[in-house]
Amino acid sequence: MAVVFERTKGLRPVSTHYCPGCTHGIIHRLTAEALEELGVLDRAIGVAPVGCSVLAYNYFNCDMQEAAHGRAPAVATGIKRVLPDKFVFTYQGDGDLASIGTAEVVHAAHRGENISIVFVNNAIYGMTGGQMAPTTLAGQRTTTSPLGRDPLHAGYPIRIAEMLAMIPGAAFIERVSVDSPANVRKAKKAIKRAFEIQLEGKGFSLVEVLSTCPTNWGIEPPLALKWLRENMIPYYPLGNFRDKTKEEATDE
Amino acid sequence: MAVVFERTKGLRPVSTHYCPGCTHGIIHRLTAEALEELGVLDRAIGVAPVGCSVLAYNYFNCDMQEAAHGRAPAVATGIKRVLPDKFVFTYQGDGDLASIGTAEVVHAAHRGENISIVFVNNAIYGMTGGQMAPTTLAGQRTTTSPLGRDPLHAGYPIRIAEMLAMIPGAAFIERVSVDSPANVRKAKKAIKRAFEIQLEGKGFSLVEVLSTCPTNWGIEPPLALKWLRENMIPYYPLGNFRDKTKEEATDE
Amino acid sequence: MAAKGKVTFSRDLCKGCGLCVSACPLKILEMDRETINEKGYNPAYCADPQKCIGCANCAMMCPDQVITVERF
Amino acid sequence: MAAKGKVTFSRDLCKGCGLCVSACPLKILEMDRETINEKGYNPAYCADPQKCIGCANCAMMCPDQVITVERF
Amino acid sequence: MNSERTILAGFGGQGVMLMGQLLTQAGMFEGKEVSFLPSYGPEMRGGTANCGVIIQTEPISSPVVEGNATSEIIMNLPSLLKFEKDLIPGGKLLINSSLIERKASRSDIEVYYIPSSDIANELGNTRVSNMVMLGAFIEVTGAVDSENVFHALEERLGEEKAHLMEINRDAFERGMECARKQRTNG
Amino acid sequence: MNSERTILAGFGGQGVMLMGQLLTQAGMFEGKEVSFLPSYGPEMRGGTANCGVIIQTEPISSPVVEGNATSEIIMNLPSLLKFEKDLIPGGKLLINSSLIERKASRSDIEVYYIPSSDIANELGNTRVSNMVMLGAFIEVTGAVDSENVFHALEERLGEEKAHLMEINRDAFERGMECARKQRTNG
Amino acid sequence: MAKILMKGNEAVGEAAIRAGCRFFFGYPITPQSELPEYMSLHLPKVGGVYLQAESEIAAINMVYGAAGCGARVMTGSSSPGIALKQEGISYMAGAELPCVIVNMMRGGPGLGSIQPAQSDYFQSTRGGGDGDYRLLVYAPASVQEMVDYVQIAFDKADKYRNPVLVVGDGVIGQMMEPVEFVSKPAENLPEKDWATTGTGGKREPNIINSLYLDAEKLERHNIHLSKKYSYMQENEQRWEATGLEGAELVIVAYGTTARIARSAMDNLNKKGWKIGLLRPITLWPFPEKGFQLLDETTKHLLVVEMSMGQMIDDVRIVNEGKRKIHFTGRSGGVIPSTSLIEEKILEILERSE
Amino acid sequence: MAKILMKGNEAVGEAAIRAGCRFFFGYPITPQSELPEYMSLHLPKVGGVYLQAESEIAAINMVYGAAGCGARVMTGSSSPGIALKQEGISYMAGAELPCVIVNMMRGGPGLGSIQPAQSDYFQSTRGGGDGDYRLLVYAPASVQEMVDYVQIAFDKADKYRNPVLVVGDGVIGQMMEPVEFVSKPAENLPEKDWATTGTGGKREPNIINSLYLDAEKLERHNIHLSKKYSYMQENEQRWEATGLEGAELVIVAYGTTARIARSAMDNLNKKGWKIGLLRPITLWPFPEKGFQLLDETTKHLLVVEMSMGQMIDDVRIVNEGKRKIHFTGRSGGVIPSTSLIEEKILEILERSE
Ligand SMILES: Cc1ncc(C[n+]2csc(CCOP(=O)(O)OP(=O)(O)O)c2C)c(N)n1
Ligand SMILES: Cc1ncc(C[n+]2csc(CCOP(=O)(O)OP(=O)(O)O)c2C)c(N)n1
Ligand code: SF4
Ligand code: SF4
Ligand code: SF4
Ligand code: SF4
Ligand code: SF4
Ligand code: SF4
Ligand SMILES: [Mg+2]
Ligand SMILES: [Mg+2]
Repeated sequence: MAVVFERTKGLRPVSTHYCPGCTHGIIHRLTAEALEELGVLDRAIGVAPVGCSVLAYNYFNCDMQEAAHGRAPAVATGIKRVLPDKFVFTYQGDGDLASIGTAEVVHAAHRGENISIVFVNNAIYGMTGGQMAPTTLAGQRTTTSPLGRDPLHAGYPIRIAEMLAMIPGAAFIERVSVDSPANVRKAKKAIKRAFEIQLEGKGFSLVEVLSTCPTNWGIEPPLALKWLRENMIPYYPLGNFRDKTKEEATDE
Repeated sequence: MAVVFERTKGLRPVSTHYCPGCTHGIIHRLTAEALEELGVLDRAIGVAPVGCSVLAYNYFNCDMQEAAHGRAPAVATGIKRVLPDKFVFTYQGDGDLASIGTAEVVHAAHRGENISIVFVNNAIYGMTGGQMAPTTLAGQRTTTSPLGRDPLHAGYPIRIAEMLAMIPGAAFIERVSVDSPANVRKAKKAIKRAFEIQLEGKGFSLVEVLSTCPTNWGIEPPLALKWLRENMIPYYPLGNFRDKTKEEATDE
Repeated sequence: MAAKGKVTFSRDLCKGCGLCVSACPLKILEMDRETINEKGYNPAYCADPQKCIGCANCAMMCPDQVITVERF
Repeated sequence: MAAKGKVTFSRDLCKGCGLCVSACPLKILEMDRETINEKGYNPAYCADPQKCIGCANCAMMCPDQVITVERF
Repeated sequence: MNSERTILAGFGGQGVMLMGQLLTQAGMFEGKEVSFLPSYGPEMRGGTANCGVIIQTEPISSPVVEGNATSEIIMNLPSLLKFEKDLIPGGKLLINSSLIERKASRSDIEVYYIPSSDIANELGNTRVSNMVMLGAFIEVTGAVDSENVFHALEERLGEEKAHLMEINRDAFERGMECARKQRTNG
Repeated sequence: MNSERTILAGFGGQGVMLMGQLLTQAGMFEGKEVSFLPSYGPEMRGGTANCGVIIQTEPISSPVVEGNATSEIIMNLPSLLKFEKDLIPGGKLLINSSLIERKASRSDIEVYYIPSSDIANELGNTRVSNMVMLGAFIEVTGAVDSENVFHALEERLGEEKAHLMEINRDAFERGMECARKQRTNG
Repeated sequence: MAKILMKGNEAVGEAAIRAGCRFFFGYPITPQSELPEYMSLHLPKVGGVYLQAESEIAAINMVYGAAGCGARVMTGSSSPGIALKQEGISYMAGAELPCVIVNMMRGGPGLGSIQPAQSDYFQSTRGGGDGDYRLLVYAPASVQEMVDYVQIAFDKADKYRNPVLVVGDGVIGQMMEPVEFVSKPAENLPEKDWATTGTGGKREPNIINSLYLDAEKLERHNIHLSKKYSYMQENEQRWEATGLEGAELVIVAYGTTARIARSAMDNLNKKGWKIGLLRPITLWPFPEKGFQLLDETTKHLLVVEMSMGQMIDDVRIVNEGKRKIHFTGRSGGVIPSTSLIEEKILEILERSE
Repeated sequence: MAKILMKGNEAVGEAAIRAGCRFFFGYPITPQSELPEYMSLHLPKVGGVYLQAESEIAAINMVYGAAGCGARVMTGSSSPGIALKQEGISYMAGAELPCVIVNMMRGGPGLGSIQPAQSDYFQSTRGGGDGDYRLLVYAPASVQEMVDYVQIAFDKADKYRNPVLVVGDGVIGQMMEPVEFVSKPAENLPEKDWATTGTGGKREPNIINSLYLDAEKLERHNIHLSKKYSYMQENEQRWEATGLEGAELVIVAYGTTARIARSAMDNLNKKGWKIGLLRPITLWPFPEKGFQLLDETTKHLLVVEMSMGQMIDDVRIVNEGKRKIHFTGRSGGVIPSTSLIEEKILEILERSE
């Protein structure tokens, strides 16, 4: 009899504060497993954002810094420039990364900063009680788009992966989802690949993970996965948007 | 005998503070001509940046606001939301727009804000004495890249037009140059088209104009044009990157 | 038919979200409506352990690392 | 040959940058090294007005709106 | 000075905030000075919710009910453990005994055990268990007039949900009744 | 207290800042208290550049030379108009007469007209006109020893540009000579 | 008008709308998010615009643009969010643009906590923007006062062409109290002929700006601003004084803390002590005049804050060494209890007996 | 070591490098750009890193990350740029991260001018970040002092685990003076065992953080910080006093202004007046102890600033009504002249005669 699945050592043995069924938990696990499997836990320094995952510093089993809202990529830059041999990653929500922190993530990519980012897009501001995010879908109701997001007023949701892929410094950009076991497995692969890119010294890597917020969407967890599948994936197509290592391979 | 070229009424009858041969002057003229020709001078509200063109409020012959460094798109948003029937534009440098103001321009585009932006890319921070900009070319010497920009350290220069074109809310994005009379004429056309997009209520429009900084490049004005042509244009290809009106036309 | 897999739940960690339940291809997981765990939730459990194929889909979807999966 | 165009310089606005000079397809513009204008620069001028074709290339490149161009 | 200072506490979803607001609003209808202060801390994610309500004739200075509560409505065990100490001697403690097996530990207070979830269940809607508690509360404190609570509820439900008035009223009265009995017995 | 407070002003590109720095550095070599304060305002874009240098035996309090200059080196007309008033009575004014036709308007000061651009031209390099002025300045003020100026310049030029020493020395000496003559004449 | 039971944050929104505010640019943050939420629902109903900015920085700069067009405009946030607005606020003060900014303070420094606090007193009264500028700062102590001062704030902002800050804390933002919206006749306000609304071909261009490359000009501008601030100091001080006569000790506290202090005072006075309360309503200008009313009998001032003590500075300034100054408070989001204050007072008075 | 003639901004850079600073994150702004420029050329030579951030906000957050790893790290800017750093500074104070921040002040408010000023006194001493926190603030008055205090600043930052601010102005940033780099033996500094450098599998994870969701915990943290600040107040006050004995009037001025005031003082004292000068070197903690040395003869304090008067507040606080306080200064980038100060002094003294 073989254990085919058990709790990763990449997470501390504590229970998280996340709401029941919130896929932040899954994404934490994938991130932690990647750290563990790549053997970098003891030289990893993670950066937690401001958002529901603000307490990530209590969960990942490695050194952690808690950054100001949106500034995780800048903080990670500071860390990486001081300790280029350590493994540095940020874990950020869509309010954090795609709204207030836009300049910081764009310029970390622009500098080809050799860090990795796990970007959790749940189309809402979870922590503050469900306000509209730049990634909130057209028509989606939130506490600051009470009648549903009106693209004529607030624009069409921003596609971060596509945008960052246009920046010369970005080495690896992929969008994944955690709505099904199969997609979770793919997500894990992408995160691990992104981390390897850093270990290979190739530069900036980011994985956008489509995620749920059952609480603020007001949808039961299993249905929230369905909602993600049916509403988010069509607008936010899954796939790789940039992989410099492959481009280089083709170049040869 | 017909006057084929005279000073536009879009500019106040004053001499600018720009260095001799600085193409900011040309771009001012094109912008002002477009305002005049479209007949919007009396209902235009412009936003000046922080950069060499900070004093643009003294030059354009219309109401003007001077914004904090990088925040012109946010200021323009405030204006446009209050006065949707007025014509609102910003005039920004590459330090202003592509560095500190990244989040503001990305989100103005994201919201499909119905404003127009003239983005002057001279690959350097002119006003503060020639420091590196995110758009500074690889190998280019500046006062903060004294040995030439090293992409391994500071990344490859960012291509703003290409990046913004990926944002769903952006309606019109084009890159032009003012290194020759022919290109100046094309630049004028693009700026005018961008302004028309706003007048048609189509949303966010931006024209990136490749420009010189003879003073901080340390190159005589005519040679600066040549330098632009030979070094900037290959990296920053000219052309239209997005025109929603055409996409819509094709959609039909 | 002998079980090919085995799932174990750290029941007190369970938040009763039901994601494992809907992920199990054999529909053998259920919420235990009788029990309230330390955290105040009805925890999930395996209602028909014999059928488990050890595919780990349940564990893959559990946000709280409640489930350990073994395969024979 | 009669001139087809005419260029007029607001000389005191000129900053002596020379962009017009290099833009003129007929190479008829020059810097006036003899004169220093109000701003302290050698202004540009047309050394051979008869040849001007009124193409306005010079004006197109002048950053300081120094030049007015007429065509016959 | 006539002052009712109440702590209401329970799980999120038990209607604790609504209870507090109805009470406050009813007090306002009666021309009294009122305040309602909800907790909004991070513990809310953990699922607990509580608020403090003050109803009195004099202007309210501090809106914080802490250590000087005259009454409490307690809907779950963690809240009992947390807030029992905040009652003044002689204060009134109403416990949802359907969910809380434990008894009050103090002897210097008046305690009422209201099986509100069970009563609500009997009425066919577990969600009205808060109204059962509120009825009981009004019965023992007389903080405000029942009719004003109903009035507040009516406003709150609006026309769309007006049909829910009846079951809420029933729940409220069952709560009153239950408390009345304990009072007579006790 | 022996104190030389000098304003140096002209167009950008005339080497005004370099003059000021050489002077300051020479003063430092002599163990004196020195300070060099450049203007960096927006007028620099307009092409003017100026700085204030203090060389004295006592510690320097205010590094600002304004209204109390003991000497001035003026390289263009706008600077003459702007700074003439800042000289103390008896102060020394050195004017680059190649570029400035106008005469000084004050009679309570010592004025020297040095055709420095012309002299530099004669020497074959218009760029050394600042050294001509500096030579004249040292001649009339004796603010520092010439050798220390050369020493400062040497450091500044480094090995790469060491070949430029000679022409600079020549320019300096021509400046001294020119001033010496005016002194004798005047 | 009948009273309505409203949450502080929402009442602020309603008051703003009634004061003619039609534009709100904000970014969510606890404990003030109900303000943008309220605005997002209600502004469109009156033809106004709620826009969620990408950040607090963008929000304050949108406010700048809107105010420059002459609109009544507002933004709100909580402590770290207000920190991000400092540059923009300084620009607005420099360009003399009116607006109302709300800060529902929470515990700091840094990310701190989301619980109520008053530790942005320095930030409110001395700012973190650059240069010589001042904000008019109101610190209401109840939901009703919030409503009243938000309305006043808009008028004062327009009157002085200056940003006005209204500070509350988590308690005031989250609590519900009955409020009445009394529409006061607006002050006689100057026309906004400086606004950029398009020349219409009828006037010279208007320019909104805070840059003065010529130092002498900037100095003249600073002197102009400074005169305005002096005028405000003379005319806009507000405070509430209770029981000053014969008081042995006077509590100095504002906002929520003043209410708790009031309870403590009442309790002690009932026991025969002589305690007074001086509640600054304007934090800037600090109500120096209120302190001139202090009785000779008053030997002690007790400053109470939900912070480690910041207002003490201003009390020391106006006190000029006359009375003994004491401090008590709680910080980090903990609300001081009446008993804390009572004990502190007794300690002071009993020790000095 | 021989003296070198250096520009203030560059001397700051060199001093930092000699103090072991190996990381600089900055963003250009006049009049301090020569600092990042110097760093961009010289840091790589000693194995350090200069990185131009996309903004002042990014810069201070990079500093946060680097400081969290235990590095000696610096950033610099000028007035509006420092305004943008306020949130980050508050985070660093909250997370107890050492760093050195340089502000070469220019005229404000808003974009203001690029000329020298001292109108960020409030910003420096009271900050614009949220919460109860303090910075140690040095205000050197010469290029040499800049060098000395930048070195001290790094030590103090490490000692207290707190950001240290060094303020100059356009004059100090741009002027050249001879400097000497004397390497002082570093203070006995605590090990940075809290830094996030990777656990190496040898210890529990380290966490750099300013969030305390539990208000009581945040309060304990605030009390801890507050004790540190009190200790600093007790031990870190620095000032320079000249001619206090028998002085009728004492000038209070710092930085460049103090030097000009010194000239004015010398001029008047030569004429037989009795003027003293008290120059705060630490703006926070404000040198209260220096004021205790004032002579009984001193009836007047004259505060001189390149601002409309901000330090007055602190002088009023320490003065406690004992002496008459006066003010003069210039603002917006204008440098006060010695004659302005002399005239003001004569006006005060002659009027009071
Ligand atoms: C400067 C600042 N602005 C705003 C906030 C309030 N805030 C906390 S989390 C958050 C957004 C969180 O949304 P997201 O990043 O999408 O993360 P999620 O909670 O959805 O995982 C906001 C706006 C803050 N703490 N600091
Ligand atoms: C907040 C802030 N940071 C920095 C500056 C200094 N600054 C003024 S202009 C400028 C950059 C200008 O470069 P760019 O936008 O490319 O315009 P250019 O001068 O090249 O036209 C900077 C960094 C400032 N004024 N405010
Ligand atoms: S609020 Fe949403 S994102 Fe946050 S923990 Fe709950 S479900 Fe997850
Ligand atoms: S510094 Fe450069 S960009 Fe600025 S005016 Fe001069 S040439 Fe133009
Ligand atoms: S391992 Fe597979 S079969 Fe077994 S319980 Fe889990 S999901 Fe079902
Ligand atoms: S997925 Fe995990 S937390 Fe959710 S019900 Fe199943 S075991 Fe419990
Ligand atoms: S109009 Fe054409 S031909 Fe005439 S001067 Fe100008 S560029 Fe030359
Ligand atoms: S382009 Fe214009 S400014 Fe330049 S030399 Fe010609 S006329 Fe003069
Ligand atoms: Mg989110
Ligand atoms: Mg530029």
